[in-house]
Amino acid sequence: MTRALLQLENVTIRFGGLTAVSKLDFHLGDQELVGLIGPNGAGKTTVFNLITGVYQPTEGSIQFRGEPTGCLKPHELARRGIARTFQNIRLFPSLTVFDNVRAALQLHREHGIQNALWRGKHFRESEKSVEAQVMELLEIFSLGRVRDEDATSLPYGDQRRLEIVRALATKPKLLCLDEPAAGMNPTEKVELMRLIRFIQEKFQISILLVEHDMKVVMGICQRIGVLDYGIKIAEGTPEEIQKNSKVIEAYLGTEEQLEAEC
Amino acid sequence: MKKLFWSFSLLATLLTGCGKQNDMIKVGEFASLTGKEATFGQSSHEGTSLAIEEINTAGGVLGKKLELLTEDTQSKAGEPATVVNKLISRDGVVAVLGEVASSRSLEAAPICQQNKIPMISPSSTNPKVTESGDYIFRVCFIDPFQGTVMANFATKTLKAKKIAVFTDAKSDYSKGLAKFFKDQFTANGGTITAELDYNGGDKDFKAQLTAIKATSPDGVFVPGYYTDVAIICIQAKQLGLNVPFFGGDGWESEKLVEIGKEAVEGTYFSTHYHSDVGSAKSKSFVANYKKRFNGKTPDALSACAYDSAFVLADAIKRAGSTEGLKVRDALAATKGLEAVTGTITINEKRDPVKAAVILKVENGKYKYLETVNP
Amino acid sequence: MTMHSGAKRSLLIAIVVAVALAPLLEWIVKTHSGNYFNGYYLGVLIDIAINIILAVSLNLINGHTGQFSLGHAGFMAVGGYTAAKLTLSLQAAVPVWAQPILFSAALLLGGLAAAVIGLGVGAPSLRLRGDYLAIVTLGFGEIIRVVFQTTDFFGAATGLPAIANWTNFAWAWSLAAVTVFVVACLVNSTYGRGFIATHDDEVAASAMGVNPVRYKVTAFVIGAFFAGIAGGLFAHHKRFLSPTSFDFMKSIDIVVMVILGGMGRTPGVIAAAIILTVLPEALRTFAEYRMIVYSLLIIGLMILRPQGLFTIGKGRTAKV
Amino acid sequence: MELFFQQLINGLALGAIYALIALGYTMVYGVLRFINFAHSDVLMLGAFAAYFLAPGIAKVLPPHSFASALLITILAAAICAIIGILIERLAYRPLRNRPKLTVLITAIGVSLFIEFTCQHKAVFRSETRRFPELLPINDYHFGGLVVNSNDIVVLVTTIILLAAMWFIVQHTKTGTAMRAVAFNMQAASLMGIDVNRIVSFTFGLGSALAAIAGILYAMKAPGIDPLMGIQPGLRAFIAAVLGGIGNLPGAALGGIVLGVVETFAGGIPGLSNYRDGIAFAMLIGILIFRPAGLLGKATVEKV
Repeated sequence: MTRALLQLENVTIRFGGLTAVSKLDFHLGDQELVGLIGPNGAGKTTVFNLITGVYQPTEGSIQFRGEPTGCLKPHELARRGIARTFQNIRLFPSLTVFDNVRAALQLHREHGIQNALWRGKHFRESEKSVEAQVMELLEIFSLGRVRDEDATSLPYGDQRRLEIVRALATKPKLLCLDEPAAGMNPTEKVELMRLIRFIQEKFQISILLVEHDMKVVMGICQRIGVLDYGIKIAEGTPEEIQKNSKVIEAYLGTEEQLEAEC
Repeated sequence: MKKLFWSFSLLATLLTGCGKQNDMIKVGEFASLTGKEATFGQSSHEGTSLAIEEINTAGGVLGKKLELLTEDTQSKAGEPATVVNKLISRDGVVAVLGEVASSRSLEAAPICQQNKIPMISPSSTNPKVTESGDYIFRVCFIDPFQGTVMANFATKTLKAKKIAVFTDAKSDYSKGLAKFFKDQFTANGGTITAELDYNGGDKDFKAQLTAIKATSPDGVFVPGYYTDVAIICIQAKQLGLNVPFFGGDGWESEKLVEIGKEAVEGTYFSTHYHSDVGSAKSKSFVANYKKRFNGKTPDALSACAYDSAFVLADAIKRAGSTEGLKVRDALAATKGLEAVTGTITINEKRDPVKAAVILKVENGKYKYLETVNP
Repeated sequence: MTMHSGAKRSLLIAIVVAVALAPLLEWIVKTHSGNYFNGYYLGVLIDIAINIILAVSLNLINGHTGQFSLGHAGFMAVGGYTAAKLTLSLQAAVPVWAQPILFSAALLLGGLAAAVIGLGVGAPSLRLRGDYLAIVTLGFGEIIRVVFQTTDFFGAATGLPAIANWTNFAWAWSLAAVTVFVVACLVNSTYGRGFIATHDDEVAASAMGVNPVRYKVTAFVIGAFFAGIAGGLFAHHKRFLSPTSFDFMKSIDIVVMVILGGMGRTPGVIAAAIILTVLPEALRTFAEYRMIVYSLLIIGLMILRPQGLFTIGKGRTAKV
Repeated sequence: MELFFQQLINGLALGAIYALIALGYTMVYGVLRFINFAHSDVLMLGAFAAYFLAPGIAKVLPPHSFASALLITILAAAICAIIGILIERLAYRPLRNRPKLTVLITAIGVSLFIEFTCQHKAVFRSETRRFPELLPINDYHFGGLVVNSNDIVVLVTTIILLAAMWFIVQHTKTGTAMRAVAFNMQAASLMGIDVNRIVSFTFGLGSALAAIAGILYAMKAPGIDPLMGIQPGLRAFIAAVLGGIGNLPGAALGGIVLGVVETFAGGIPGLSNYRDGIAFAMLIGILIFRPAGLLGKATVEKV
């Protein structure tokens, strides 16, 4: 196996007596689009929070671009190229669409307080380039016309997209999407799948998709991992997963989604 | 900057319209009428108002009546500077009376000095107050005098060798008095067994009193205000600390015996006067005060405040003018003036030279013990 | 975006106006005193400027960055005492022409001392949130006050008298303009969006590469710095410092200004600072009812206009 | 050694009062998640209510008797409960769903309003008044140690009330509803709980506790004035946070710890003048190591 972009080895996390994720091995290559699925409470979001540094694993190690993430904080990981969205959208409510994206761009600005105060030529140029970059991103996702709206006043679908734009503004190597299809209707979901594929091609990045909706995951992911009760029960291509008896078992009992949708 | 002009015009519209002249002599007073020390400020204010009323009934000064303009300092630092500035520059007072707390008098003093408006503090005992400038006077005795008086009293009358000192850390008055007491008492050959602090307004003093008791002193000197002292004496008795407690003029108020009851029996304090031995002036003051304020007995603060207004009126009469410099000179020349709190002669430091009396609490009354001349 | 150079220009204009207006106002006070403008009004104008500095700097901590500090008066005390102690000990040794230099050095040193304390107070903010942070900052403020109250070097309970009256209209308003400029410019930059991102959602901000720790501490340090400057101005305006100037109620007064002005809305906060300075003065005639009216006003405003009195512009996102 | 035990007794007696006041803070916080700054003023009102009731009750029941003290306390507690409910109804309820900060500032406004109104000459005036002796006061000597009857009354009352509160919250229907409201107000109201009634009840209960604490405090130091609540109120608030705000045993523990530490510090020359700062220094120290207080549970924000 070549050195992966993201490598989880034997990762376990416990909250008090509860083992949320147990001995998880998982990896992600360059420019790969990988899905992580599982029934409710399977530990998907916990894995996400482990990768993005919100939680530290109790045991095991996580490596990103060959470096252990150790006890790096989320913002340090963001600086190294991991960006994410949230299951329950977390935009900055008191900022406009434009400023939401701008806030995410600050990590690649080297001018700090002095420049913001001195407001010299360098500052103006840099702010101009920030504005250009923000607008470019917003235009790509056709959010340019609402740049001065309050972020949380946008329709739901636009908020989802904006959150992705904000994550992309940090110029990530790895984009983690936490249930982006949640609350979307079938048309919107199709639109979303197109968008995710587009992002991966356009920005040449890896995407880790945690999703509940089988159709979305099966439709776009190159590889899928399945979690149940914090344990990886299967991993493989969409076709392999569909046939896996353990997966079917895990999902039956809870819902008929697998058969109904595929 | 727009804000500035806006505020400017707002201020102008809100606060102007008080430049009209009349045939009253305006006297400014600043006192803590609200806030933590409201009770002291109000006593003081009552004394001042009574004096002004009496002076006006007697025909006023220079053929004019006095108009008392009172401003509230809310017991807060930062306020005296503002209100005294207002009294002087907006209301155009000829003199300023105030305040009880030395720290607030110290804040107002430089403003009066700068504007050449005489200021008389009724009861700020910190020596620094009148050092602020030659326009700043007072009518009460100062901490070094009172501290010395009580130290000598402890040595001679109480025959005490070991004294514990219990001070209000928040009050400069208390700290100042404690310092001069300690200096004199140790000079007299006595020992200070313990020095503990409380914060004015505290209600639990048992921690400190227990520590004091452990040093078995012959007496405890508490240079604080009656509101705290009464509770201190109650809790001391509960702890079985049965040695004499004594303090300064901050004790004098009918509230001391009202709250402290039997616990303050047998305590001593120094103050400005006692109506039994005082002049006719003191006796009539007590009578008039009771009449004016529903039978309330005046405390030391009321008496000093009364005198501050009285001394001012006397100076304006002698100066024959309300001009700052002339009033100042007249004040500085005050000599042998019969006032409520004794015969007042202003010395070169602009402090009064007058006697202190020592009282003992007996059967819920203040009994005169002795007079100490400076 | 395009008005950045404008910000610097407005600052310069503000300072020039303040400096030019000062002698004019003082001249009016000297020659026309008592008529339409007098020393008292001039004093209140300076009070306003000092309160603007306090409110705008607290707004950076409480409004923009979403921390909850109840100890601003403590920073003010540190700045005030440091500056006053410096000028008191050196003013005799300095010739008249050098006084402004000594004064600016004292103010700066006061600000820096407060900033250092701000760093110390900001540190717990990394671990504590909301009410807990509020009570800890309140505690720091009170501890600072108690330390000054018991330290003889700083005059203990008596306070520091006879401070030079060097704070005039020009100093106060220029520094108020500088404070507004610094806070506004800081927040209205790509860098500064991080303060608001931290305020809105710390977790999301962190995931976007914003270091909340750094922003919070920066807000505390800068906020404390300006509170320290305000303390220095206050000391040389009132000419007297006592520990009671900086009690818990002073901090509350500043917090009320910020909330009344609308958290994170600089223009609103400035307006609130002006109103809350002028209003108590206007109410002086009703001395005994003054604080009752003031407290009813706070309750009424919170119920009727909780977003703040003023919604001029869009506050947090307003451009300079 | 004698000094040590005497200070321990002093500290426990003081701490018990802090604990009692802290219980009220913590109950309101537990349910509504905001600090009721006016709590300390309700305490003062409780003491004044008893002050004005005492002469009247003396006509009915013999003064200094347990029955009269109990009656006065119950009546004062009832008056304060009504005042507490009114405060909540008029000032806090309109702000129920607003940011906590807004409510906090309102609470400060209410506190200032009560303080300054009561200081007004038409109300209580600012002077200190003598609080009547509700119970006979005795000192009990054990060797060199002195225990005051008031201190015993305070300790016993605090223990009884703590147990009563614990029982109400844990074992009654209303208590269950209180916990439900505390956990999730919206969900509770969907479950058919009358949230307004529960909040009123909590405020009433908290204010009654404050009134009782006020009376006990006034018995200990029989000088009452309109600002008497500020200092014990602030200390009790610290005690509540110290123990983990929202946690009943935590408030009691916090109060006792604070009272004892403060008393020991107060008895040391040179340290006694820092007494105001010590409570805070201890609070900061503990919060830095245990951000949720001594008995509070740390909550992890869900991402």
